Amino acid sequence: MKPYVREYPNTWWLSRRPYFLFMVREFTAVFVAAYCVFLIYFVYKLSQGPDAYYGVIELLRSPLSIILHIIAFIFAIYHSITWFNLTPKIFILRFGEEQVPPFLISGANFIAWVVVSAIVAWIILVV
Amino acid sequence: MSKSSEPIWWSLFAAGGVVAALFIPVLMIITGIILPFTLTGEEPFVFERIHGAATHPIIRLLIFCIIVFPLFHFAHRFRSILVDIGLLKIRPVISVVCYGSAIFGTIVTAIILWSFS
Amino acid sequence: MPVHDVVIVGGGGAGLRAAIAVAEENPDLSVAIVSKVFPMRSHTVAAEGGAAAVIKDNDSLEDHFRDTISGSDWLADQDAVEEFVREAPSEMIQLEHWGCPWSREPDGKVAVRPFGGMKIERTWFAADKTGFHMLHTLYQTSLKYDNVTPYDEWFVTNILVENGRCQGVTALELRTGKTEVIAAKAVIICTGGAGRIFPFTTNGAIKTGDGMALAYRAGVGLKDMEFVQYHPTGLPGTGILITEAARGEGGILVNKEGYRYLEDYDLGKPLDVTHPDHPVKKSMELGPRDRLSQAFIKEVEKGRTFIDELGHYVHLDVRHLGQKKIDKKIPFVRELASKYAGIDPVYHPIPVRPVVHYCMGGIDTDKEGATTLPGLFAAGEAACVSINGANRLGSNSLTELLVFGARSGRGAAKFAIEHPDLDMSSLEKQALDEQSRITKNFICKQKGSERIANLRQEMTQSMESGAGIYRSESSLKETCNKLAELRDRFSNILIEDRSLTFNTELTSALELDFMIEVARSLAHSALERRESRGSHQRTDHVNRDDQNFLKHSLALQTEEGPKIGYKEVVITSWPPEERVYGR
Amino acid sequence: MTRKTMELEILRYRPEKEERPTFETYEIPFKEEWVVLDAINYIKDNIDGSLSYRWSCRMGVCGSCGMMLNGIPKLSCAVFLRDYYPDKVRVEPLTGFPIQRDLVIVMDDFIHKLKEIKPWIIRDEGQEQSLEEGEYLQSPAELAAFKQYSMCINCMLCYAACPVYAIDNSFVGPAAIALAQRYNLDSRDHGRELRQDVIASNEGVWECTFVGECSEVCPKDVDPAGAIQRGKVSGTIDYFKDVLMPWGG
Repeated sequence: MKPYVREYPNTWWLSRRPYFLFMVREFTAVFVAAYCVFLIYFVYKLSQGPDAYYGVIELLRSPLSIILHIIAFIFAIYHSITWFNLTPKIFILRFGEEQVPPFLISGANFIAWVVVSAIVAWIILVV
Repeated sequence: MSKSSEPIWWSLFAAGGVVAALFIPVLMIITGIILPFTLTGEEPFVFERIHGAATHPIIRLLIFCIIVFPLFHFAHRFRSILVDIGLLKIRPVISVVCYGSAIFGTIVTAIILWSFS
Repeated sequence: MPVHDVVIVGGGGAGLRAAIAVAEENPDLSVAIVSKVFPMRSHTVAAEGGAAAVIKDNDSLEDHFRDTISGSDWLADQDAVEEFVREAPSEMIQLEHWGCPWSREPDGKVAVRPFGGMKIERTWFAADKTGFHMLHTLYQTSLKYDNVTPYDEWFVTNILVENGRCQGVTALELRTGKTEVIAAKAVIICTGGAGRIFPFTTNGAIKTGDGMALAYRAGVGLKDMEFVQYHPTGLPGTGILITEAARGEGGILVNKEGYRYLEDYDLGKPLDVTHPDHPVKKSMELGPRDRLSQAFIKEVEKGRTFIDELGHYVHLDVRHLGQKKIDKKIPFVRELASKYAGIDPVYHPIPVRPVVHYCMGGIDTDKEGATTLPGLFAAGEAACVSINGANRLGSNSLTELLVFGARSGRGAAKFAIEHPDLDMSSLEKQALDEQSRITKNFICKQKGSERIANLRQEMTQSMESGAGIYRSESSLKETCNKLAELRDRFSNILIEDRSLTFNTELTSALELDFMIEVARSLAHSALERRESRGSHQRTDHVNRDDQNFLKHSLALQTEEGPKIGYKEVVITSWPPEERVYGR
Repeated sequence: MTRKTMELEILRYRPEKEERPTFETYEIPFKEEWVVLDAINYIKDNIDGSLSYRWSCRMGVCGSCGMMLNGIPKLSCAVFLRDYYPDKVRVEPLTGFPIQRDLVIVMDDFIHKLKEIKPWIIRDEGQEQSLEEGEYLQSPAELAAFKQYSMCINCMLCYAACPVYAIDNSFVGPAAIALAQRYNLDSRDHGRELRQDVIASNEGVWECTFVGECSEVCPKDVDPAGAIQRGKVSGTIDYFKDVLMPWGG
């Protein structure tokens, strides 16, 4: 007798919270990419001289820009957190029989994140 | 089974994930909050300063990396999102479109940065 | 009709080891493993503590021999035990070479631990999932051989005999419901034990004595069936096994008064758990399983056990080992106790009681696994060689299935090569008969009013009450009568499922049929053995009687029920003595 | 005292009788100490003898009784009714596999994949030690390097939790890849390169999108998701070694 093959709904990612959170995680890439496209535009305008540059700066001051930034930022943060939390799955360090606890590895990532962010901010805003 | 080209795409994806995780949030804060609300004054964002910095080759290389790797990160993830929501049958097309746009973005970025003046 | 050189019934440790032995013996031979479950589901998977083999310098084959013989209460065949202990180390090393993740010493050598009834520690272990690792190693290794054909989820219903020799089996393919002949020049039965004939057992649902019943019906005797091992430490209610390794590592048994009651039963004097010599081998908690289980019943009679809605129990206390050692050496004990008894052994003692664990008896075979039916072999718990006698030593069974699995594989391979001809047309006819028997008696059975579950429950209750740890003439007679009654009522069972696809009501019925058969041979053998020896304790005959009963019982099937005969025990070097522990 | 009861809603499929599976609801007594499997056994023994499912050891080690309980893959012998009471429990066969009958899935694909990844020790030519030479030495640290991946009981819960496998059955899948890693990381094994044919193929580790649920549902903490990601890293290293040093490094 022929076995029954169930259909797997395209909405599977709505069926359970972990699946939904996975999809959100994957979707963060869209916001990150959109921001990168903006960066391309930014650099292009920068290369066009002061007038073009200040036009972008004006744009950045618009409420719409600020709102979009905030939304994108939330997703970007979600990306960073999930990314760092998953690294211990990939990098397993062992000393003899003992495995370095995962939280130390993700912890190191989070510290690196803070440091990099501070340096970037310092270079752009201060130096 | 055929030799897979996936390692190329996956390593670009992984590099993009790292770059995005480390650099993007702080940049978003700067362009999305600090700049519009002038929290650190107007001075850091005057044209001459930013433009001057961007002419430096190392800074330009850095900008290139910050833009390009996350594009591949996006391409990789978006490809699987489309498969996940039911487009498995046209996966080859999806791959071409996703990675193609990342490559296109890379070329555009390279041209802009190369000819930066 | 598929034809193989060797057909192995059962894909547990013994079956897989036999299959590999055949495959390696001669790559031109085709081997089939016919199993009612996927091989990695076989109950070898649940063995926890370890497997015994001499490997350390402080140990010797002689010690392993002597521990096994005294453990068996002198009922084991000494020639078989000699070969067993001699081949055990190389079989275990072979398994190591195949990748079994044995626990190790710091220098990289295999580690060993003490077990009950052992003078010297010699139990190899893979934490406390030894059976699991052995089974998966064997299964995965068996995949390497292209001449091994799996018949996964095929239920063997009959052994085919033509011309006075075994020529194959009929088997029901569960997914199609078709009964087919699998022709074979030799057949090896490796279907494990029959713990499920008892209500309270560590055994999985699949351990219904199928192979024993198949051989029995084909005219082969079942040997020493009255000897059933109760493991002293199962979880109340579920019967889930808490490995002897818990005691091997230093766990202690205490009654409700907090007293280490084993010292009252001639098992030695307890040492404090902090004493460097604790646990003392062959003493107290490391006494043999039969004596520990019997001591429990005596404690119940004295009213010194705990009792709750799941019945009587005592405490197995491992707290003094500390979390680190528990997690390293017996992590599965912690997992099982936490999940199924709701207590964490790091902080609380584990409630335990004796539970049916192992059939020492089984299909009568010689040292090569051959039965009295030419072409039919058996190994593992389904067989009785015998090396276990009246009480199996903990951690000998995993080794046994390797040693005798391999030997029966080689024996069957040899037999198959020497007997290449098969009566194909007669086999074809037998297949049709078997198909129509199953269709008529089960799948298309009309009427019938007895529920399978009810018959099964009555059987298991009767076995527990009449043929449990302590037995007597009257209790056994009652059980024998009950089983005869169940035999009759079985023909009136109710089958509702008419499907040919994965019909588990059908397989339950077939299993019950087998179980009743095995239970009857057991009860009758026990009735006839009017002495107490090892795990067989008669309240009406409390002493060992070497004069009359230093022999193997042998149950043969007849129209009127089991007929019990006897067979000499082979004694080579160590005549019977008193069995001494802790002194 | 009134007897407590609860309901199980079980997906039934009787291929000879019906085109598609349907749910049937059974009322069962609630017992504090019962696992879900006990309740299903109760149904088979007392209500409907035709209900089909696999089970054996009922102690979480044989791997037979995996089912979807309220949409999550679990070993039915390892989950207590009390975790759901008084709510109804929905019982279905494992997702991602064809249904043979009732709660019984077709496992052929997995068995095939298991063999494909060569889950046995492979040694280089001439490296095989004889039995007389004794065991291969392996330090506790070397054992610990692969031990976790050797704990898989082939219960298939990870496959049932994996959307990638459900969408595209060609994916080698979590348990098989973890098992390949188990042998790759064993100090006694030299077969990694042979296994890479399957593991590093398009149907191997690269299919995985790292949903991570395989590791969440694993009853033995095998962490197949981790095994797969590590496979991606080592596969990438292999690839670039190959490209940069085609003469072999």
